[in-house]
Amino acid sequence: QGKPVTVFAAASLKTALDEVMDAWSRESGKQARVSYAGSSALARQIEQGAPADLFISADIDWMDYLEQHKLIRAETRGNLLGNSIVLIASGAHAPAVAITPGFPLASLLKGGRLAMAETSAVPAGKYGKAALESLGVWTSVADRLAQAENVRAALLLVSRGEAPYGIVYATDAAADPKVSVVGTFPAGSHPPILYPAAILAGSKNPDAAAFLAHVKSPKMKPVFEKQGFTVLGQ
Amino acid sequence: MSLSVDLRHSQGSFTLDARFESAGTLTALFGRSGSGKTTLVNIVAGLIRPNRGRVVIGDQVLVDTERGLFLPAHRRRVGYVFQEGRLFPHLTVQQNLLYGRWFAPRAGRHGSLESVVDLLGIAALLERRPALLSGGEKQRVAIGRALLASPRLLLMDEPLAALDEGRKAEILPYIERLRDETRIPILYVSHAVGEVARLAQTVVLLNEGKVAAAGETAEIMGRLDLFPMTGRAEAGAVLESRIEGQEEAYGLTVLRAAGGVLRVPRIDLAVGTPVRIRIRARDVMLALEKPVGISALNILPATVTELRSGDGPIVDVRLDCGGDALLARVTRRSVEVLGLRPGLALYAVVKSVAFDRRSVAPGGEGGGDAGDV
Amino acid sequence: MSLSVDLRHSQGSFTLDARFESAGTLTALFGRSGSGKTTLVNIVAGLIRPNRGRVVIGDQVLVDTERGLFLPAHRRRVGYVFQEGRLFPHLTVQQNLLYGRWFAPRAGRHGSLESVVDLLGIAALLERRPALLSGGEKQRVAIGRALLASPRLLLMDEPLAALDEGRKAEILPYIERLRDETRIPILYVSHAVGEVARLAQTVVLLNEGKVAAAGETAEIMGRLDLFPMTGRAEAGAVLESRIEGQEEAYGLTVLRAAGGVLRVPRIDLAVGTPVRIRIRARDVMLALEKPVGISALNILPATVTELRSGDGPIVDVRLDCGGDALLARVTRRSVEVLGLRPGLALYAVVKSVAFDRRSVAPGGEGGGDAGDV
Amino acid sequence: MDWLTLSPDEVTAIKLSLKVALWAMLASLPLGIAVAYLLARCDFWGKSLLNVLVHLPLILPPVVTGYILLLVFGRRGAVGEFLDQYFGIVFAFRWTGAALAGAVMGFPLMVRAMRLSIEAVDRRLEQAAGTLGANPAMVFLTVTLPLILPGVIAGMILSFAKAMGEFGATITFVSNIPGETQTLPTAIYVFTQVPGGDSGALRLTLVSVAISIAALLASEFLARRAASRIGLS
Amino acid sequence: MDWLTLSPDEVTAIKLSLKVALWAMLASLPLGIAVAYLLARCDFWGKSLLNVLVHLPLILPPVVTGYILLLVFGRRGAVGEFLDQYFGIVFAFRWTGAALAGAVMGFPLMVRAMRLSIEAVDRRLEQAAGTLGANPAMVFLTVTLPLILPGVIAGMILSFAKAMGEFGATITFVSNIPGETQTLPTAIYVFTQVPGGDSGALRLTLVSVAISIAALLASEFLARRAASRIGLS
Ligand SMILES: Nc1ncnc2c1ncn2[C@@H]1O[C@H](COP(=O)(O)OP(=O)(O)OP(=O)(O)O)[C@@H](O)[C@H]1O
Ligand SMILES: Nc1ncnc2c1ncn2[C@@H]1O[C@H](COP(=O)(O)OP(=O)(O)OP(=O)(O)O)[C@@H](O)[C@H]1O
Ligand SMILES: [Mg+2]
Ligand SMILES: [Mg+2]
Repeated sequence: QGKPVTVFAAASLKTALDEVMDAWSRESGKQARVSYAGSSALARQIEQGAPADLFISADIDWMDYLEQHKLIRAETRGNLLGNSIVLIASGAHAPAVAITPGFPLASLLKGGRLAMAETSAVPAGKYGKAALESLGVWTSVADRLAQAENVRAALLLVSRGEAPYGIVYATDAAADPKVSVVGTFPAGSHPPILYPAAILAGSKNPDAAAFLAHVKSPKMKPVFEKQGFTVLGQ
Repeated sequence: MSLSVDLRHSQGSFTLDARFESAGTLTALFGRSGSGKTTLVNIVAGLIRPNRGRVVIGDQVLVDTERGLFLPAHRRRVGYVFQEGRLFPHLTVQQNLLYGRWFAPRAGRHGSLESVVDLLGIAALLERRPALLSGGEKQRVAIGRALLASPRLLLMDEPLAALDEGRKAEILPYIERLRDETRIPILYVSHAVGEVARLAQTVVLLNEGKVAAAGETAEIMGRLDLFPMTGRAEAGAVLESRIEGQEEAYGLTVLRAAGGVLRVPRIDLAVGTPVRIRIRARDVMLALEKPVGISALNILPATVTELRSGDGPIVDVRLDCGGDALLARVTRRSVEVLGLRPGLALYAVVKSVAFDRRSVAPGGEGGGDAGDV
Repeated sequence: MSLSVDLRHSQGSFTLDARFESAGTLTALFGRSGSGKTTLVNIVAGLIRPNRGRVVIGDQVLVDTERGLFLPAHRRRVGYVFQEGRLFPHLTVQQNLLYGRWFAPRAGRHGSLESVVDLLGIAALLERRPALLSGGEKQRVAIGRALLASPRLLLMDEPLAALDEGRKAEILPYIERLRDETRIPILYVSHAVGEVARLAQTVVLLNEGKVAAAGETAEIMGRLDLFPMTGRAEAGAVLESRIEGQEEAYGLTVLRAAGGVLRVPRIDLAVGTPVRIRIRARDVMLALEKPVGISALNILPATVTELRSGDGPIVDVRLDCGGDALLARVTRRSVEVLGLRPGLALYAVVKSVAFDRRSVAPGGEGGGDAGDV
Repeated sequence: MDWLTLSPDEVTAIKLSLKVALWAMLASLPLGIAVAYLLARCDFWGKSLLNVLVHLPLILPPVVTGYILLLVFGRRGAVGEFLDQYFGIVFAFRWTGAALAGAVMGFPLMVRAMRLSIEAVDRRLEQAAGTLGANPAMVFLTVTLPLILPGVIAGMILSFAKAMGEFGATITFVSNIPGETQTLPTAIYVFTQVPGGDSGALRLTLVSVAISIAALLASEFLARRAASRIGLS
Repeated sequence: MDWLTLSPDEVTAIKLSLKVALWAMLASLPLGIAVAYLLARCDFWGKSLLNVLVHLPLILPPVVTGYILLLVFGRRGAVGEFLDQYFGIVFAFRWTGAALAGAVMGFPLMVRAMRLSIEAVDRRLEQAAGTLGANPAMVFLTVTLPLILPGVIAGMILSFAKAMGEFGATITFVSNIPGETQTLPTAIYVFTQVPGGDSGALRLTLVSVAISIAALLASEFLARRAASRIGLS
């Protein structure tokens, strides 16, 4: 039995990935361990020689950054999962909103704030901003934002009723009974939301590739889908 | 104003069990180190809550554990000169001095800053902080601070211990004036028998937490059996007298006591004023015949009433001097050579006289003065 | 061991400018409050670095600013009894007492814990912490701590001020023994003239930071011009004498001084031992004729050499008593009545005698003892 | 040195940070002194509870503290709703909320410093003040407070510094609204989350450090003065 | 009460947190005392710099502190490489690194508490010890140290509590590797990042609070004993 495979993964993947990992251990008898943190922190640690074998990012940018610095094995890189962003409203039974170009988001807010993850740094925020821009409503709500540290915090703001509306991942919205999804942003309104994965250049663990293959295997598809992700075929 | 104390208080293995009354305005607490003087004073000040007992000053009850009464320290208006200074380190000397003023009612203030500062010789220190003062300077500031608080009761725990004779000689008369003029009751702790005998109307002698004796200064200081506690060297008797006249030319005042006439350094008081004088046993010589051509001014006829020898060569002799008691200290050799025995008539030759104006009526009618020849 | 001090040090507006030598083993620092005594002792202890000057004890230079020499405090091996106690609050009394032991070399230890504890009467306090001690108890522990550090130099800043007469009377002989037996040099600050006169070989009189006088105790205490500083009440003269014999029956010892024979309470010393005695001016009476039938044991023929009146009714009289100087204090009235003038032959009647064994040779040959009748 | 130029948004964040930190420090001061006094001097039922409560922000991850703040002081929070309705005080998405977060996070530090100082005060001096007629409140104001000044100053600078650096609880509680709740640390955080944001993070970090150095030096100066007044040095 | 059951990973995280916090506290203690002493007592060139340095972890957002630690003590970092090569000490992605992060974050708190205590020591007692023959080192050990014990204990508990709660710097510096660097706070953080993680976060928070309460009570007990020995109470 070799050393466990060390995976650096975005924190939002925890529930699904824990299950995937358990399955792998059961099947192969090998160990894996996951360090969950923000994609940025993980990328920087990899840059500083972290003993990781596999990186699953919630953000294309950080994976690109590592690739530029030749810290991943480019040939192993692939997009693992997809996600979508949704507009949520406070309360379980909020009326649906048609998300179309120029939809009246500002007036829906009624003086309240739109909760989002940080729009220049956190992926979910960046996607949300892009979507709003392409729909032409960004300028009307730009000064009505409550930008949170991460999607979960944004969700919390809506869930607690601090903000009437928010933009979060579909995966997060599904699990909270105190919010209702009132609309999904059309896939074309923002760059595709992707979770890329790659084996790291410094990895010496022969099991890393096997683990990555396991993650990608069709058997694991339902595990991710249960959490609301779209599993991207190769 | 009278002070009445009836207390029982334990701390660690020490128990204070004190009961006394004092009608005098200055009550001296006297006793060996560790006998409970500071503890008693702290209880009167309100810093220690006694296990049980009662303290009454005048008509004000300070503590009465039975009735669950305990007046907090800040409402007792005592001026407490602590044994260890306790100056406020963050305030200047002047601010320390005036601290009590902030809280004292305007009426009832006595003593101005200037007069107290002058008396204590601390004018040059006013802007300094306590950390930069010498030991005696600190003690003087502490005395000033208590005086300027315009207290209704003054508690002084060895206030003069750190001071030189010269300074003491300046401050003692002030305390006497305070006692007589303002009639503030004073509870005064001191190891110096001289100070106690001079200042106190009432002496309370503490011994291992218990009152060994309490009463008029004259009586306590004259009791031969208390010498082990009051200290032999300063033992003496106190006589009542009246001012008979002044000998301006010599700077002397003539006093009449029951036993005869005494000459002492000038006392600035009217003829007829009652004065209390203390005569130390060690200052009294005995002569079988009336000596002549001798420098001692005071020669009183007397009769031996009691002889009491301690260990060593010394014998204390109690004399009857016109009805008053007088003490003399002589050697065993002299007792034998002179044939001293109770009933023998002889002369007491008194070299030095310490005196102290006897307060006669409440309200007082003029400054007292004191001296020691 | 000799102590040589030559210092200049300024703090705030105060300047200490002291220069003196002392050959005696006990040097008393005497002076009014704020005259710089503690400052001087602190410099000797190494707690203050003087602006400039030199302190030498025996052959060891403690400070020499010119040569840039400064021995740090912990290498001076002084035992310092501070004016304000400074006990370690986190240690028990016993731990406080033994603190200096940890650092003292085994050789050169003097005084056992038991003997010091006994002397100071603090056996019951050993397990307590200083916060629970009375003022005098603290001071006693501080004395014990300094003694048990087996110092090569003892600095005592008013060590007995907080103590009662009884306790003082027990500790004073111990200090005398220390001085004579161990021959540790002692620098002793005190306001009590009695203490100083009894203990000190050398007196240094400080006044506003300057040495007003320094020299043999006898000389300083006898100088009439220094009375304003040494304090009048305790002024007196010191005579040299030898033990002539013992009167066992009376518990007296007979001394021979230049001026005649004196009887004092028993001194446990061999016949022939030199003894120094101090006779206070206030204890001396003058008589034109030799008195008879009188309790005073000591009557010495003398001649008046100088009269000096202060303010008030008092005149200090300097006598020649077989070559030695003697002081007497009388009233102006007596001067006139007796016709006192320089040259007059008369008798000095001495009631009390304070004495003190004169150390003759280094190494000492027995315990001194002291008394006061 | 182009990267050293501050954008207008950043200038706003700096000013806001200063305001937030100052208010956090000042507003928590009276309560801090009171709590420190209670913990140092009094024995009462629930003292341990109070002690734990005070230390909680130190023990908990800041995100959790922010979450709890949101639950309690948010618009829908028990206390938040009450304060809004009766006093018109709103914390949610306001700079006041950022100040509250800073104050809460700095509170254990402030209280501890002041408590240590109070415990070191010689109570015999307070007794002396009492005998001179000062009631307990006056004793506190005229004796205790001046004597604990070094500790108070230490508590203040700790609280200020913490509020200047606080980020997790703040962003969780009041999010990150430029001009309202975007403080320096949140701005720095944002820079650290994007590739290539290092120079921006460094720039703002330098500003933050410069401000804190100034505050630190000022506090040292004040503490030194206070200490010399007490005669400690 | 199913949600209260701890998973094996969580038990590991708890044990690790305890180990990390204890080591953070103990290892920084000697340096903390030394720095506190320097700051309280000595005047030297660069004192202000040292002071700022000590306070830096308080001022900077933890993420920045963590990043700096990563740059300095990481495998590729200047100091990290040196320590690895010559002493075989590795911080990067080890529990030792988590302890280092905790120690650094708690250092300003520890130093401040001890410094306050040192400043309150009556130096005349130290002088007295000097005259009794104790050299400066012995004076410190036998007089100063016992007298500042309450401050030392306060500094220790602050450091411990901070290390127990530290998350930002830790996760940035040594990541969040189960069994190696996953401490309680990082585990809590991850729970807050996923849907349905609240009960897990609450569970671990309760554990964290319980541990810190125990530590706090122990420290109070010790401080009380120390204070009563000094005669302060
Ligand atoms: N640190 C200081 N800074 C400035 N002045 C000081 C300092 N310490 C003492 N003084 C002053 O120096 C003078 C001498 O002080 P010192 O303590 O030596 O007096 P002292 O002779 O011991 O008096 P006492 O008998 O009252 O103890 C005093 O006037 C005092 O006010
Ligand atoms: N807090 C305390 N706890 C226990 N015992 C104490 C406490 N304070 C004082 N004592 C003891 O009580 C006794 C009386 O102390 P107190 O201070 O009243 O004595 P004192 O008469 O003032 O003595 P001194 O003349 O030495 O100041 C002493 O034996 C002392 O050791
Ligand atoms: Mg006392
Ligand atoms: Mg002095």
